[in-house]
Amino acid sequence: MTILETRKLNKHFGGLHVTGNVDFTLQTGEMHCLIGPNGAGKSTFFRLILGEHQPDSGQILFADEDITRAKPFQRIRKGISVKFQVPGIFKELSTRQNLVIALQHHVPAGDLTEEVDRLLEFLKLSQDHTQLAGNLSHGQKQWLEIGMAIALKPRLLLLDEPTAGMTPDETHATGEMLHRLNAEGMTVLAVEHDMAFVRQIAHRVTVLHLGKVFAQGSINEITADPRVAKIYLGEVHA
Amino acid sequence: QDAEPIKLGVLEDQSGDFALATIGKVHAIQLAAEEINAAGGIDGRPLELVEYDTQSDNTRFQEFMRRVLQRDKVDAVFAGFSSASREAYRPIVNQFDGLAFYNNQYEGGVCDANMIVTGAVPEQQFSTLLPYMIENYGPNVYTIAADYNFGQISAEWVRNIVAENGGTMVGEEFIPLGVSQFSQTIQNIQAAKPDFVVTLLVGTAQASYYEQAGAANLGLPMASSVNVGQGYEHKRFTPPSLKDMYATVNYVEEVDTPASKEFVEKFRAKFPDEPYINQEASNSYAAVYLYKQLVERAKSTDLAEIRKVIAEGDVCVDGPGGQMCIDPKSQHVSHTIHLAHVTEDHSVEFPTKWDAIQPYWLGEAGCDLTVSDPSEQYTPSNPPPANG
Amino acid sequence: MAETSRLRGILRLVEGPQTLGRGPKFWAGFALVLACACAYPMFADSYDVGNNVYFFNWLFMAMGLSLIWGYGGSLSFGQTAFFGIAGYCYGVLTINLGDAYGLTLLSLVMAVGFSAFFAAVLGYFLFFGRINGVFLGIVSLSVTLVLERFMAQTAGPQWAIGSARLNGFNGMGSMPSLTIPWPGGSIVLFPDLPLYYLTLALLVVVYLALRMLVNSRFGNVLVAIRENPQRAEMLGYDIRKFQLGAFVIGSSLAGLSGVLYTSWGNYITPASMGMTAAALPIVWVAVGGRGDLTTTLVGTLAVLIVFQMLTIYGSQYALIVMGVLLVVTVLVAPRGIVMGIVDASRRLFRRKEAR
Amino acid sequence: MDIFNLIFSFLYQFGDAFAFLVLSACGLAVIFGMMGVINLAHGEFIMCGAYVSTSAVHAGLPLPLAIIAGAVAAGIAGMIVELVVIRPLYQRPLDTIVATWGISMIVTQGTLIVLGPSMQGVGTPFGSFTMGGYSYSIYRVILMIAAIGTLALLWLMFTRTRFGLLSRATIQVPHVAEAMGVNTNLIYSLTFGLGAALAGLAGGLYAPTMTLVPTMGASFMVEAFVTVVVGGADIFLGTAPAAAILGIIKAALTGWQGQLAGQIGLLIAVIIVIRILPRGISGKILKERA
Amino acid sequence: MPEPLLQTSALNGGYGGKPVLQGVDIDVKEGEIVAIIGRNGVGKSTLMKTLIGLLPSQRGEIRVKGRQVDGLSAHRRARLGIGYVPQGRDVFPRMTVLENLMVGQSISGRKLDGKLEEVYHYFPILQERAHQRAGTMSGGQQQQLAIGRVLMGGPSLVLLDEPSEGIQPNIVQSIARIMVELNAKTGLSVVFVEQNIDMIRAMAQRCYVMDKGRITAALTRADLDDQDLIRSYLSV
Ligand SMILES: Nc1ncnc2c1ncn2[C@@H]1O[C@H](COP(=O)(O)OP(=O)(O)OP(=O)(O)O)[C@@H](O)[C@H]1O
Ligand SMILES: Nc1ncnc2c1ncn2[C@@H]1O[C@H](COP(=O)(O)OP(=O)(O)OP(=O)(O)O)[C@@H](O)[C@H]1O
Ligand SMILES: NC(N)=O
Ligand SMILES: [Mg+2]
Ligand SMILES: [Mg+2]
Repeated sequence: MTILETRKLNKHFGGLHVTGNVDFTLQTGEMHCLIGPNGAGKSTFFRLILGEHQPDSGQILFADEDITRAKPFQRIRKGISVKFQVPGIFKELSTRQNLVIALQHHVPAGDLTEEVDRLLEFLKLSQDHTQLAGNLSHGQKQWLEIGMAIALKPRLLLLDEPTAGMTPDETHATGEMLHRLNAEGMTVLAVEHDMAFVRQIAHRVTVLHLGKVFAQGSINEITADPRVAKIYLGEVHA
Repeated sequence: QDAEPIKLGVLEDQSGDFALATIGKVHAIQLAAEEINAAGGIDGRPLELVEYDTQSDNTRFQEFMRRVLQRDKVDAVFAGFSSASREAYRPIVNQFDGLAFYNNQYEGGVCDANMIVTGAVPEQQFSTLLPYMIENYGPNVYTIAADYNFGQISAEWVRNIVAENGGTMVGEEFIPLGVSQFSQTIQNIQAAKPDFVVTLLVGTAQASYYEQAGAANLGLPMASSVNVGQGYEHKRFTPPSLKDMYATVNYVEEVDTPASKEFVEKFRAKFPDEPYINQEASNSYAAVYLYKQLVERAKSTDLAEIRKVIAEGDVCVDGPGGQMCIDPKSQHVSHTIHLAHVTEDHSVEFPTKWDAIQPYWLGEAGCDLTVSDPSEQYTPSNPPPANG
Repeated sequence: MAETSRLRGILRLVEGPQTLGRGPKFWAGFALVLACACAYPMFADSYDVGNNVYFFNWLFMAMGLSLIWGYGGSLSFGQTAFFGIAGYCYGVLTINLGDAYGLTLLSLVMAVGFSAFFAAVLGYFLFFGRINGVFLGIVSLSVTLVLERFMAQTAGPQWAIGSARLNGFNGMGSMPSLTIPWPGGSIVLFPDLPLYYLTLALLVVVYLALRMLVNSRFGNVLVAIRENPQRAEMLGYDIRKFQLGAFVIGSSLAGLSGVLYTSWGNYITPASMGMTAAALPIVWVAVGGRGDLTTTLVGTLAVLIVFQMLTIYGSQYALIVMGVLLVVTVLVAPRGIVMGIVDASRRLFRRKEAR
Repeated sequence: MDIFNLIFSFLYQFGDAFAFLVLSACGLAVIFGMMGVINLAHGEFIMCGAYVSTSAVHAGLPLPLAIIAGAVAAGIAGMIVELVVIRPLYQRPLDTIVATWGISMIVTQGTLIVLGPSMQGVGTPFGSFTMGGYSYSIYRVILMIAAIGTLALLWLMFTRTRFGLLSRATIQVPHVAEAMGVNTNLIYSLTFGLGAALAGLAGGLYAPTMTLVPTMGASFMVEAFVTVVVGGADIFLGTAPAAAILGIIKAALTGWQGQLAGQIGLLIAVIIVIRILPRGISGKILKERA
Repeated sequence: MPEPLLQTSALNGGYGGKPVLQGVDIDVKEGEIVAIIGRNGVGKSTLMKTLIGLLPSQRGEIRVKGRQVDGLSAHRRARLGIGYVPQGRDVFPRMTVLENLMVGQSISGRKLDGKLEEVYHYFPILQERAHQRAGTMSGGQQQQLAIGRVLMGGPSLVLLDEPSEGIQPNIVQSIARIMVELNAKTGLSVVFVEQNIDMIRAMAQRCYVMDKGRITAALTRADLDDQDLIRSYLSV
């Protein structure tokens, strides 16, 4: 069963075609990574899925429902959530309050405090729970935003460079967490440049280049592809 | 002397937009009070002023009218420049049954037993001004007026009196308060080709009209009931932008009579930096003397007693501009109306004057405060109900 | 025992991360202040009582703006539009309906309702049109200035609704004050004792209700939108509805202020919607500390009182002193004057303790 | 009246409205549009320019020099205000509302106390010309030229000079600019001073045509804010077209239905334009171009 | 032994009342490339900001070329030849790519001939998009711009805060190469905060480990070849 499908998705800015006829399908329960050179259009693709940008043409289907014209918040309510590339948090609110706002959707008032504490613990932010989110370190902000995204208990989780700025250990921990969530039924689509992480989580990998699907396959197939090495990976991973 | 003082509340705008025309009113009241106290007060009681700066802000009038009446317990209040400020405080004066003097030229029509109005009103100014202008310059009239009560009601008076005198309105334009740019208006006037322009401009922004009309070489004579007498535009703008402006005033500092000269002398002695002594300063000054007479004759500051004196119909003082008498029906005041003509070099000459011009309209229209007190403001198009 | 837990339950509703002031100490202080406010008329003359009612009148608009701006992050520069609309509405209704049978109270409700309706229409236009930031400020300012300029030229007799003349710039007067029907003669609420208690009660109710609102889920979302509207939307909230909701509630409170003010002085004027009038609520709320209802309330009251005192005793220097006070407050008390004073006294207190 | 004169008169009225909008707005475009300081004392900088240039003429300076003196004086006043009051507030722009409101009160009332309720004007120079039965003020044509010249100069300054480059960088990300070796305090001060000087220039230019009173700045405020906001974030792409659009609307409505229609129409036009372009005119242009 | 280019002793710093750095001692010699590693939130960025002067040092001292710079504002320090690339890129969003580069160059006050070509050579995307507004560039493109921008000023020491973040692998490699090349060619010194082990190993000659606001270890080049050792310092 597919959870997400795009059909001939096009978006251009001025003369620049950022995505060109992208046909992409994501199976329910999959862990999928989207990789590709800087400026390939990965973040833009996410924004199209979320409704932050309107496509020039093409269609987006979520769980077989056409959501191309749906408002962003409607898409979220259908079960998509996102962690952006640049941390999007509520800077002047405490770390705790950030999570409360995400959690209050599903969690009854009585359990809210407890639930937030659990999530804080999980994100290793318990110590900083009263800290204003804007004063967290860069990595902590990333954690917080991931926490807000998973707090929504989405069916599809979009992560734009979730591990940027994390130590290898933390990256690994993030991967494990995603596996756990995946086991609970969450589909994950992540943009990453960290190949170790991609290897750790991805069932399948799609390479985007110049707005087009350039290659698709398992991580081993992709890293073995000399064309991908040339445009993207470089010598180390080739 | 330990006679209890008579307290006079003074609510005038000493800052903000209207300060230009009203600071002099406060000074005039201070001058009169000082004179009266030097001469032994009112019936032996000294006059004490309770002053507040109302900052050209209606809400301050509301706040301080309550304060002077309730807290300071003044015997009378001298208050207000703009008609809006008067309307803002009038309900409060009525509520506490106080006595307020409105010492300002205005659009007319206030029929309220708690108010005495010493300023000139349209019938006094236009019934004199317009026939003169039509006779001397021609019948085609263009009015530009501030787009609010004063301007609209005055324009209505102009319309009516022009018609009565065989003139024609070739244009009428209303300018929102605060407008300072007049290019289009100047062009409209040129298109209408009037013989003279009636300018009923209010506020400092609108006064910019004169400079701009002058710069565009409009070159038309002007007539006004409000300009020159209040905002001394002829002193503030460079000649000859106000050339051939005619204004009917009950006073300006240039009035060339012994009483006026004496007044100017006393005023300048006390306030040497006063930029100009305008009509409203003179009215405020005279109003203090009117009040003195009322209290002395009533032997009381009680409003009912004072109004009995007014009803006698002979309360008069000689103000700096001429005699002023209170009309019992409307509690407005008769005036000597001077025609001020601004010459090319912005000096003022007085081609003519009219004595004892009555504020007749309210009384004729049916306001009679000796009979009833509607506490309303009427206009020619919204007169008192026919049965009185 | 059950009592205290119920009490705690209520407290939980009005307390939370979105409001300063919590715990028994705060509420004890609150009760004390309220008691003082109730006892105040016994020690004050009727001028002071009426004057305080006048100050109270404005506080509703200030709290409403705190909700819209301080909590929701939408700077409305046009709250006076709703103030004016409700004031005129009250005037038109009561002049036509009269003051018998509690019709003035009905008029109050209808006038506030009308301003809420107008806010809903304008708010729909603004928020569903995705207008925000300075654009929102300028549009709302433009709306209030249009109303002002329009009302200013309604001097002519053609501008009347029923027997109520709008009366242009001079303003509309002679509407009756709020009147409570009472067996054996209705009570006319002149600016005196009964009006004082009524306004005070309204104030307490509105204050507590707003505290509940901002500490509810609605309030959480509202501050989230202020901090990062995109993120809030990406958490699945239709931010437009929340913004609209806050706008309508806050604007109705401006309307309530308008009605109370109109009834207080039997007068309403277009100048109440002009540029200066429009800027004042923003100044009060900002000086008080816009991010919190309590600081807004206390700060606004303080500014109103201090500025009136200055006008009374400061002669021509009043405006200068006011200006200096505003500048200094902003510079030394970034969180508003109330928190500035609280912080300063804490520091003083601590230093004394340390000695 | 023939069609040529009709067109000329409309162009003149449009130019007049355009010049007023541009000159009112330029200084605010820098201080508010660029720096994000909601400057409610904008009118007081204009008043400062008007008062100083008028005094300079009274003291014998020729008008053009006097106008420049007015601009310089306002610019210096602006730099002082920036140093003392605005500098701590860049990170909390909303608080500038209160601070500048306070400054405005201080300046207006201070001027009233020190200089009295009004100042004697200097008169409008250059006389008038006649065209198709109407006479027009020549000086107002000069105001139009000055408006266009100011726009051009500003554009050059911000796009072609090092100051412009560093100023924009500083305002966008101050801490990085600082770390790139930019003396950001100096840049802030100069930029604010420039904005104030432009306001002073407007004051100096309009001084000969207006009433000189302490509150005169108020009559520029609404037009200035409205123009800057309709223009949108990018002041160079925004201010000129905004002034042009609003100028046409205002001139047309004023000519057709009178001043009230012009005033209310201007405000309603603002509401409509912002509804259509929620990020202002330049927001629209930039989105198209990007 | 060349004099230390950059030296801190017992440096304390933080945000207002909140101390973060607790007596940091590092020294960097002319021509060195030094990495700083550590877990999230230990104070690496805080150290970088304190070095360039965006945060005041609360105690201790910082010397650049022997001169004490604690009292100097950031722009003064920058003019001593220190370049800084903040974490999270912070390009000037509403200026074009080229304008961003020009700001980087303006520090020197003079035209540095050939700099632009050099930067374009390293990061071709910047030339391609010279007139695009920087805020609309992709994340990785912005990071390249941020690095290119600092090179425009011809610094003798650059502080890089997680330069690899968000950059595609082959460009990460080339950035490391570029730095090494500049280091060899011009003697450019580099202090960089990094999590990417490949990049650390490709660039660094030495490495400091930070934890809870302190330097807890100093690793040599030889230590850096031991991946597991680095991992162990970065783990909890
Ligand atoms: N508003 C815009 N105007 C012009 N170009 C844009 C705009 N937004 C994005 N682009 C361009 O579109 C392309 C795709 O950007 P996008 O952010 O999707 O890349 P990405 O694949 O996420 O890259 P990265 O790995 O660096 O994050 C880039 O070349 C970018 O410069
Ligand atoms: N502006 C700030 N105000 C207050 N505290 C801050 C601020 N910025 C960061 N901190 C705190 O200082 C500590 C160190 O932060 P810093 O940004 O230096 O960490 P870091 O080592 O760079 O982490 P990362 O790898 O996540 O970027 C953290 O606990 C963080 O919460
Ligand atoms: N009374 C006036 N002129 O408003
Ligand atoms: Mg991206
Ligand atoms: Mg960091």
